[in-house]
Amino acid sequence: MNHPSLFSRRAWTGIVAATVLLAALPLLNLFFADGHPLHVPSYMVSLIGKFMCYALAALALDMVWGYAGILSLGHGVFFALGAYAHGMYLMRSIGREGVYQSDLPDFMVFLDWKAYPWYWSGTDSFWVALALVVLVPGVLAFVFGFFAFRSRIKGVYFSIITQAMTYAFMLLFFRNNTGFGGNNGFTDFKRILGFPISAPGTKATLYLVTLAVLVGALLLCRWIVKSKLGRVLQAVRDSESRLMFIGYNPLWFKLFVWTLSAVLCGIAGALYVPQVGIINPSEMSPANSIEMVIWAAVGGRGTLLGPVIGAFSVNGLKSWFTGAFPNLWLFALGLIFILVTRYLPRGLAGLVRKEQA
Amino acid sequence: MSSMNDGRIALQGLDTTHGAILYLEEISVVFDGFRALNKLSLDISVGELRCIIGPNGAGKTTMMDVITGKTRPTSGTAFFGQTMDLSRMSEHEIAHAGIGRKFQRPTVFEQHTVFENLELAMKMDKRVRPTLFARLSSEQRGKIDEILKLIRLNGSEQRLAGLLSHGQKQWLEIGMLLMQEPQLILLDEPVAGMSDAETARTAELLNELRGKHSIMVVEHDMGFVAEIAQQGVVTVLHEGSVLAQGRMDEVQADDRVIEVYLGR
Amino acid sequence: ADTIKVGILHSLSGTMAISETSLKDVALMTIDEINAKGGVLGKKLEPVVVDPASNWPLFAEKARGLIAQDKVSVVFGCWTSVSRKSVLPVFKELNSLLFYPVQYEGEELEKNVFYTGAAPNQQAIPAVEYLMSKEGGSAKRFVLLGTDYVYPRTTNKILRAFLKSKGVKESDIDEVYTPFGHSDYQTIVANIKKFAAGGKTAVISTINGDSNVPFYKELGNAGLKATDVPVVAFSVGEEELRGVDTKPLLGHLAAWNYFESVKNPVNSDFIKKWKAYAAAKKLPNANTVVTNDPMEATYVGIHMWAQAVEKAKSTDTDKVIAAMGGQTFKAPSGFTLTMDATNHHLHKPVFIGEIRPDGQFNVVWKTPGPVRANPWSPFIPGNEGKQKL
Amino acid sequence: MKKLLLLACLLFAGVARAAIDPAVLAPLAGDDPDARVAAIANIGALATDDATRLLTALQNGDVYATPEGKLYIVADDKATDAATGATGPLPEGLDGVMINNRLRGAIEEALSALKMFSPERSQRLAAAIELQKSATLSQAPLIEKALGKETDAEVRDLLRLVAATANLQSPDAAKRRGAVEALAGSSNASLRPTLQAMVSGDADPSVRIAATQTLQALDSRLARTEFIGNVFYGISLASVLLLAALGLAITFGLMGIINMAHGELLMIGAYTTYLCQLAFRRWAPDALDWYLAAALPAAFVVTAAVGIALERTVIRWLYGRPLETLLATWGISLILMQAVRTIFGAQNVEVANPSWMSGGVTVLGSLVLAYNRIVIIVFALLVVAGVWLILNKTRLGLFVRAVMQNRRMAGCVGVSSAKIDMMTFGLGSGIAGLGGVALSQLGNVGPDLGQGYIVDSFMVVVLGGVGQLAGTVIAALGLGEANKFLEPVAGAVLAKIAILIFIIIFIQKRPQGLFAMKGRSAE
Amino acid sequence: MLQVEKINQYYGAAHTLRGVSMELEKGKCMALLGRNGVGKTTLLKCLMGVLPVSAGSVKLEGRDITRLPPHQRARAGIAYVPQGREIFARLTVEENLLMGLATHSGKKASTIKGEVYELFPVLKEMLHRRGGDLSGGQQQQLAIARALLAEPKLIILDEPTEGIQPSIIKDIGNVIRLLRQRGDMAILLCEQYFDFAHELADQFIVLSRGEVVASGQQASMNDPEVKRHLAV
Ligand SMILES: Nc1ncnc2c1ncn2[C@@H]1O[C@H](COP(=O)(O)OP(=O)(O)OP(=O)(O)O)[C@@H](O)[C@H]1O
Ligand SMILES: Nc1ncnc2c1ncn2[C@@H]1O[C@H](COP(=O)(O)OP(=O)(O)OP(=O)(O)O)[C@@H](O)[C@H]1O
Ligand SMILES: NC(N)=O
Ligand SMILES: [Mg+2]
Ligand SMILES: [Mg+2]
Repeated sequence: MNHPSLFSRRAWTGIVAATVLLAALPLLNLFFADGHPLHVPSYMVSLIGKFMCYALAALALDMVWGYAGILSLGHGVFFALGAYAHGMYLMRSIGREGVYQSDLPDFMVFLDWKAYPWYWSGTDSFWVALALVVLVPGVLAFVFGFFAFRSRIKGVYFSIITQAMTYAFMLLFFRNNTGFGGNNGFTDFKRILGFPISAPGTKATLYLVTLAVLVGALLLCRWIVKSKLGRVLQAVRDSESRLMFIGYNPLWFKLFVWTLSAVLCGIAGALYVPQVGIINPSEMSPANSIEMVIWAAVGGRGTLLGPVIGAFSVNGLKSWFTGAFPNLWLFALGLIFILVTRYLPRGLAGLVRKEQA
Repeated sequence: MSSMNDGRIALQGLDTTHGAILYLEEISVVFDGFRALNKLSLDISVGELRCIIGPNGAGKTTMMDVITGKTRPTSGTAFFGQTMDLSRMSEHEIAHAGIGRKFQRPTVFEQHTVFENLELAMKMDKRVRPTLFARLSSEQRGKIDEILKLIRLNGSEQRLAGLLSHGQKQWLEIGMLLMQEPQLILLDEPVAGMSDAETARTAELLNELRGKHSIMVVEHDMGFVAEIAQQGVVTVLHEGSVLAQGRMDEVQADDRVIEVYLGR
Repeated sequence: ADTIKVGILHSLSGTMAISETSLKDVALMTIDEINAKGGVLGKKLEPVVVDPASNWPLFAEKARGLIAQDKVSVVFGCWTSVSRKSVLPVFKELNSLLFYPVQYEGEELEKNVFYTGAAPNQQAIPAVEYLMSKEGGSAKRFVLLGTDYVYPRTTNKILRAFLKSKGVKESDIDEVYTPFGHSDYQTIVANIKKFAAGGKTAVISTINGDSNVPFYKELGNAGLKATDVPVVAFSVGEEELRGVDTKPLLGHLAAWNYFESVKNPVNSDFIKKWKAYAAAKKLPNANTVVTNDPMEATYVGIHMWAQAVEKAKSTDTDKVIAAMGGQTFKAPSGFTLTMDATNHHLHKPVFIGEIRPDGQFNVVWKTPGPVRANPWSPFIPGNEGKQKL
Repeated sequence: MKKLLLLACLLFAGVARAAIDPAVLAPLAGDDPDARVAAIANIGALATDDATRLLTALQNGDVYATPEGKLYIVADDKATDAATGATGPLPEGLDGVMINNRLRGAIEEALSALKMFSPERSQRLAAAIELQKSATLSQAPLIEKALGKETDAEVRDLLRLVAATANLQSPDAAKRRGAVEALAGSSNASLRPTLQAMVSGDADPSVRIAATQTLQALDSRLARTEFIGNVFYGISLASVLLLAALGLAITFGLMGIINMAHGELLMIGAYTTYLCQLAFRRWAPDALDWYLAAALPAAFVVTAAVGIALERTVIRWLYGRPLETLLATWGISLILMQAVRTIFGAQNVEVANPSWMSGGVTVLGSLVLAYNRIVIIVFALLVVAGVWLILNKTRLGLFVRAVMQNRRMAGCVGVSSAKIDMMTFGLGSGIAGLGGVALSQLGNVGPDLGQGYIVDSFMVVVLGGVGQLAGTVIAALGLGEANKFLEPVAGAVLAKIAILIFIIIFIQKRPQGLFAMKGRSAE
Repeated sequence: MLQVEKINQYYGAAHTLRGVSMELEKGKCMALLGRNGVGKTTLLKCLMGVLPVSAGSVKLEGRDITRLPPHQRARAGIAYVPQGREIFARLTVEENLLMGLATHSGKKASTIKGEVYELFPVLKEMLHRRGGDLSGGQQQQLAIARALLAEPKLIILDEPTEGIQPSIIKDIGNVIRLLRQRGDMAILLCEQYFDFAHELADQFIVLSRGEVVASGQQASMNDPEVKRHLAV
């Protein structure tokens, strides 16, 4: 119950098989021409690349929600900040190919800015951007978490202030003057590390990197959850005050997992931008963060594979339904959510486990 | 944020040079105008086993809340040893300094197994990094096994603690307390809900611990109190302050105690 | 294949469904109409409808799906600028065609896009000129009120420059933004009232989406009449007014390139077809459907595309682009519109209408004929000489 | 000049003539804008009942022209010849006489001058208010005359201010000073530019001094008005937040259901209002103004029924798993929204304020308090009082609270928790429905209505302290006022951001919300 | 009054009650004894309907109530003092007492009889304090008072003396005696405090690992055979 039997031998086989299969997709796309029975359409590849980013975000969320019982309704902000951090680099590597043929991104030219504002400095370096991907969400989460956890804000009160945070960031980023492209955000990227961003090879590489990060994150999270720290986290979830009376300071445990989760989410965002090609403030809308929670819940919170499965299935269904039943898909999706809660209290992962039992 | 000694191994430097481990001086706790504790003064010597009795609502649990940092006193001071001001420390710091507590209503980690409950309570460096890398040594494992036997939950170590019966939870909590190896043990009604036989065993256990730890016990079971108090001091609280203090037989004969507590 | 697939990329759910749903329906109607006349190149058009759900990354995903999976020859879609920006790279990468039917801020020209809505000089500038004229009330002070995003911000930047060129002082211009979905306009209306005390004032509203209704309701409540402080809106048309009690709004204005109320045979025909279509397809509230500018732009766009395909004798993107230049179409607005080969925008007439109690518009001013678009506004420095692809 | 002419005519006009000279009318049907404006002035100058009737008809869009340029007033399928007054059937080829804002302005001006001598007090009052905006020196004699005749004190006070306004332009310094002094009690903001010009530029120093004083008085009065305005706007916003949040305070605050479909319950309430309005339009058009009286119970019943259905089918399986309710109710919310979209279309539907709720009352000279806002504030108070009474003064309320705290034990003392759950959720939903009725009077009624309120509602409930009705009220009030005092300074966007940050910081100080549960019972 | 026949109960795979039967008459008090964790609370919960039984039947005054939900059993005349008190933490003491009257109607439902205050004077003092703020013993008193107010036909007490001061335990004993003497109520008393149970009970049953291993009249309670089942 406590220990995810998910990582049983069977689960391991499943993970390895899924990884191999996922890794094969872009290669099949590259090496077999359109029309060949083994060809995988690039549309499919980019779709799954996107889902993997969502899965990483859901996994990150599950670490705080499923294990430490901290429900965040604002993880979208970490995702988006990671994406924006990477996006700054991508914007700068457009160079003079923008419509205004300036060194500055088009939206800055348009605002009559003559130079990059200070908070853009260094972002022309990929490595600086990479550091920001980790640091920006990490520092924000750390500071926010420190004060919130120190004040012993819990439960819905915490959830609501995370929602307030992401909402505030969304409004802030919507403003043109904030310097991140306002409502349009960043888009129309041309290249990454010198490689054209829409070239099949680049895409395949991004895809494989994402896969590697996802699998790596999964292993890291598993290791944490299985450690004694994992048990302390669950004790935080169940009875925080009791934990204090045996000598643990929940503050640092919560802060650790919260910050880690934010960083993972930021990395997910960073991987997401080049593959999807746009980042804009609506990623920080409260509804987007709630959707992340939904992925984790559908998959089964408190399990590691669950959220990954959840992110894939919810988004997969959404992609499929919005194309196949443009007028009815919300009924179908809504119904699925209701049925999952009603009949699969442990989410899809619970289904898998039930079969195993 | 006095986070400097978060989760560290118990401070070696507990200063008990004057022979007492706990001093409460003129502690008052006021809830919306109601005085739960009223200038309560009390001290416990090193190695003493002190029984506290008193009517329902006398303030016994509130006093323990003050000692463990759960409730901040409205006025007065509480010292652990000569130097540690409990009113300035947070719950986990106090726990870490060496005060362990069993609550009046059994509180265990219901979603964890019995084994994990004991493992979590075990005395060790309780900061984040050590916890992340912690592995049970065979010695530690042995210690847990020993306690499991003592509290008669061996065989149940993989059960979720939430599924235990009331009495079993009581024992588990005592087990957790022992894993913590605190210098001062606070027991709030340890035998409530225990059968007579279990009560006797608990008394035995406490008599064994006597001298190794300082212990404060709150109970309403007079037989049990007599059993463990032996010739030691029993304190009677009433309306938030000490009503009487003395040997068990003295206290039991005290008219005021009979009036407010024991009944005629 | 024996059909030609065309993609329709409009949000049917989420916040933009309010505006975009009817564009999807008009597109389907137009496709039916073309099919009824035998289709294009002898083949029937097959619409592929998807729902990007007002979610901008989903727009990009769906665009890619339409082009790469469904292999559509052209996509009609998008409303907000950000959704357009999000799909642009996809259309460029896969070299496909997008027809964009909504008035927008300009500052863009893409080979793969045809813009059938208005550029700022086809809507915003004429409207302000009208307000400054004697007939329009000789406004001296201006409140630029918008939703906080790129279209209003850009439009207002252009208008500010324009007003300055007309000698309006900075202190006579007030620029105010509200977040998306803002619903409490008490303070803003009170401030407009205060500002208006300083001289003849007009409000130029680029409020988009759900905020319009509360804004107009508040105007009505505060008793700000069009004769005192006229409001001209660029994103409020017949469709939006369906949700408002228009009686208190009498005389407030909107600028568009088409109004349902313009009288000409093409328009009567268009309206009749639309009403019949709505009734036949049992669209919700079929008895009260209206037409509006983006619907007309969609209609025109699809027809022009069909003509261009016929001319090119192929659906090949580059050939169709070549054939699009100079296409003309007799539009419901009563004018023959021409697609500019150099900037992919339509030459369009501009109308200014006052709101009538029945939710329609009285045309009070119009250009003598279609106006060429300046997607790169000359009022923005550095844009000179950028009007071509 | 034209105005002067008009006024002169008014002053000296003899008995009204029976009809209007076609020559005066002719330009109206034409398309020379200046000529049309002149024509209106001329018609106004006639100062006859016919002129008033024609101008009013023109204003209402009831005047039509034949292709030859003859004008008819059309009412009830009858056409009255504007020139002769003869009534007959509709002639062929009638086309509406188009008016625009400029013309409308001219008509209003002409009419208000006419109304100054109307026997109706309300008409004269309206005219005086209207003239305050635009009085010019040339109108002074006319105003003086009206003032002389005026019997009503309020209108006379107003007219004095109007006269003074007109006299500000007087070439006579003494008159100017008198006017400035007379205006010391005015709250008319549009006087500011004139006064400012006088402060710096008037030839006469004593006028300059007087103008300075008057300007100061005016400014301080305006500042006070603005302050009171902000307070009112804040209360009004608070009442909206409160009505939006109150249902949630029950379903979430009391029952612990993270009810993401709360917004959709508001929406259903609003759509019920719409349907009531339609029904009245169709079957009881005369009573249309009272459709809200039917909408309130209807909305309550409909949303409560929807709520009960949801509770019975979905939510009742989720007690004790509060976090899962988020997922299920999110699904419900998607379904409800799409259902409404399918039935009513994606577009907004029109819900009009009843006429008694449109417009507002002017206080302190220039502050308009909208009737619909006032009604909603009162309504919010009533609903809060009702909910409070139910929860705290009835046995049902006691059972509700008991069940929510300890469902199992409530069963053991004989309370059917299933029934109470159902009723409580129904009550919360029904209250959301009432909220929806109120919201329909202020904003959109569309499938997305609820989405706009859900975040705010949760913030209000949580900020107040979950399960604390009083907290919800205070939180709504606090957020409303904070918003309305920040907005003029920071703008709507930054104000909203500031509020969100404020919430985050506030919760640090009060981690259990405004009305935190204290003591052991909180655990 | 109460007839329990061969009830079985499982927690998942664990068989907690194994064919427990018992019978209790009006005006009698039955003591339920047994070591920790043998299933006493489980049995009482089954009688109250909080836990479902998988087999067997429960009858109250001849009426089969095996499948009734708790609230209907309460209305049928059972009152319950659970182990762990379960008072309504955020209701005031007075409101908690009113909840005891939930099965009544009319005026009776809103009048708290003064007797309970005589028995538990502290409750009168703390009428407006929230239940959750009371001390452990005070809460226990409140829980008993709440059950008594219901004027049940059968009262189930799960370790009612837990955490209560000696003088009040005596008072509670007196009340139980009084109720027994009045003869209109059956009392099922689960108690670890042997002497207390011995004093009050007319009859007893002893559970061990979910089974009835001994039962009889008060007189035989002190038999070594019985005591053996209670020893560790
Ligand atoms: N948060 C609070 N608010 C109000 N009164 C409180 C609060 N906490 C405790 N009290 C009161 O303080 C008094 C002391 O309570 P405490 O729990 O310390 O008693 P106790 O001696 O432990 O009693 P018992 O033997 O019944 O456990 C009681 O009367 C209780 O009602
Ligand atoms: N929810 C549960 N799921 C599984 N097992 C349970 C559950 N509740 C209790 N048990 C187990 O059932 C057995 C009987 O428990 P019960 O609470 O009835 O004991 P009891 O006789 O009342 O003990 P005590 O005297 O300690 O109160 C115990 O072994 C306990 O661990
Ligand atoms: N282009 C627009 N109206 O967003
Ligand atoms: Mg106590
Ligand atoms: Mg028990």
